[in-house]
Amino acid sequence: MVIDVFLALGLVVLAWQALIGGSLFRGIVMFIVFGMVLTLAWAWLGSPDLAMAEAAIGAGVTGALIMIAYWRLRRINAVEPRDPSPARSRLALVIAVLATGLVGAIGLAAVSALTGDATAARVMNETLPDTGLGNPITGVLIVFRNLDTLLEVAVVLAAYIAARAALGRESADLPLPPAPDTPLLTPLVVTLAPLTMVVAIYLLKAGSQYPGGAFQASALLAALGVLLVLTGRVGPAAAANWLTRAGLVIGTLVFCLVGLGMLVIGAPLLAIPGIWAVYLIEAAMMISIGLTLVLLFAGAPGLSGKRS
Amino acid sequence: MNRLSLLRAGIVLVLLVLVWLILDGLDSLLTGLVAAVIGASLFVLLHVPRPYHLRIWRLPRFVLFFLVESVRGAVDVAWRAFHPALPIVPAMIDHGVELPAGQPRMLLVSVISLLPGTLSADLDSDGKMLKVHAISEDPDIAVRTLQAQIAYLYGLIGTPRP
Amino acid sequence: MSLLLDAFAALLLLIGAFFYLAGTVGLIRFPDALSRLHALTKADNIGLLSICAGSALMAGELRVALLLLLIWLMALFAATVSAHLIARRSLRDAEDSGADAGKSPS
Amino acid sequence: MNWLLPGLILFLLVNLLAGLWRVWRGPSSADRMMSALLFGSTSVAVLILMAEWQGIRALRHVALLVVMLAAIIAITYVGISGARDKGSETNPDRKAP
Repeated sequence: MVIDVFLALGLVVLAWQALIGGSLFRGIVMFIVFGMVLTLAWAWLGSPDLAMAEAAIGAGVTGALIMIAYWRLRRINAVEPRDPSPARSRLALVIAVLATGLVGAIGLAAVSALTGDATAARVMNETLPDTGLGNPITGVLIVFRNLDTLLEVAVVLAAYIAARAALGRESADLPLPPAPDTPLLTPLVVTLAPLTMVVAIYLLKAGSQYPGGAFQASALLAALGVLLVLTGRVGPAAAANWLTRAGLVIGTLVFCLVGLGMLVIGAPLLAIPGIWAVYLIEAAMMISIGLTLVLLFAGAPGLSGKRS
Repeated sequence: MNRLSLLRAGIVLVLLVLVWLILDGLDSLLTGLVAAVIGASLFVLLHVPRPYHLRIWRLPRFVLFFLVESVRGAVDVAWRAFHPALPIVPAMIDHGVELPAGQPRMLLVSVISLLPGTLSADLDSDGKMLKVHAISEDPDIAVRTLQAQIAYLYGLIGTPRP
Repeated sequence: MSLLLDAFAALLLLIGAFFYLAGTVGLIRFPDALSRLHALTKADNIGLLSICAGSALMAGELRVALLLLLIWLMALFAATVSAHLIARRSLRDAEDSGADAGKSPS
Repeated sequence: MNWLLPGLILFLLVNLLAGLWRVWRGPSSADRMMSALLFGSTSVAVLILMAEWQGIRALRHVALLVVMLAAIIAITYVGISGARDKGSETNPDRKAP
């Protein structure tokens, strides 16, 4: 109980500090620390799936994305290091009150929600064994509410397209920091890369029975991609080659094909024919999401073998 | 690819299978093998051939040395942190590097930070001079001992003493 | 015997917590960035080792012990590399701006 | 024995938030970053203890994940803080091929 209160208070303080930060960099570090404490909170609440996702996406990849954005802003002198706070608006208070009200209402609804027999959770838990899955979270994501998941993968693709459209022709010129020249980096990359690969594939495979799954695995792969980009092993390219394009769409494509294919054989739309389809969809999702995150980090439409 | 690199890739493959076993147990060894092969090919793609390889039978001695020294380092720094007078004398010392480039030198740079009182702060571009930041009086002996230990581990000298 | 083992595991966990505390105290008390880095790197490394060892004893299972060993090795690697990189960075930043980042006047 | 694990978890959490002072205070960005790394390694210890206390194996996998990501965050930091000062005049980066 003390730990619950402590975590909750810590999260509020960190979120506040991340937004208010005296300097922009302090805000970024606070955000990363917030991600770590949120990981601990999910772990303490007994949801390793969410803890993994938060660690990999929240603290890891998003932290790296925000840092690279900070660096690029500093380079073009868009940010004054001393005064990052945005102009105050009178609407702020109204928005704050409304947002608090919304969060409160959702919280109240969650607390007073039915936990008895009529819930979808019970139905799902009863039918889960039929799907061959052991992890209810993967069950929800891929089998029971898979239209949501399909849209999530599509949103990631849309984010890439939007980033390209926003950058236009300039995207090939987005700068990246030079790789630090120390003898320690090569061994680090050479050790981390194979290990990350194995752990990511494990998470993908484990996702059907134990905590893990495509989102966690893709975030880990994206982190590896970020490492390779930062150390100059992989560089940005002015155009996406066919392999990159295929990787970007494969998640949405495979998901749609499996879902539509069910209509052909007379099953409902987006029904999942078996455990193999879960693995297929998850693997495709892993590739697409991971690749998109790396491309967003590199700020380029495509990737090439080596940075010059 | 020569025989030595092939051997290295093989060792990496075995280690990755071991990692898979630690994570997953014996449930799906085939998937694990595929994962390990993908990981090992990534290793082959990324790795840079290294001319020095460690003498495996000298590893236990080094590990022991490392553990003892890093415990000493931690106790030392804890003592300084809790001491009311905060007995810290920060100093920056340039130290010559005798170890060859590659693994031996990298090991030196990383392990120094865990020894009592020393921290590797910078290595100049040709790798011959290491800036060591120290919080106690004389880091010279520590660095020299470590260099000798690493040189011995890689079979560059016959005795682990400076 | 089992009681003795449990007591030993508990002792290891307590030692680990002590070193984490030492790291934080060093982080707060030490006078400059590089000295603070000393405290963090060394104390946290042994703190984590001790906690991993204690936890492995408590779990009493080979696979868990090996996983904890893997975690510690990766943490060791990450900590030494990032300590070196951060030290180097803060040193060069100090040189660029002409400020003093943990250098004695030698 | 029952109080030991939760007690240690709480102790490490308090410890972690004490380190927050250094993130807040700075003064240099290196100070902030190293405290964040302290948070990373403390989180790993907390996750290991939670795995033991709650009997959830997967929390150890979360710990492994956090460890692997810590190095990447550190390298990102070194990259972004490094080229900042010289970036404007020398442009050390690649030109688009």
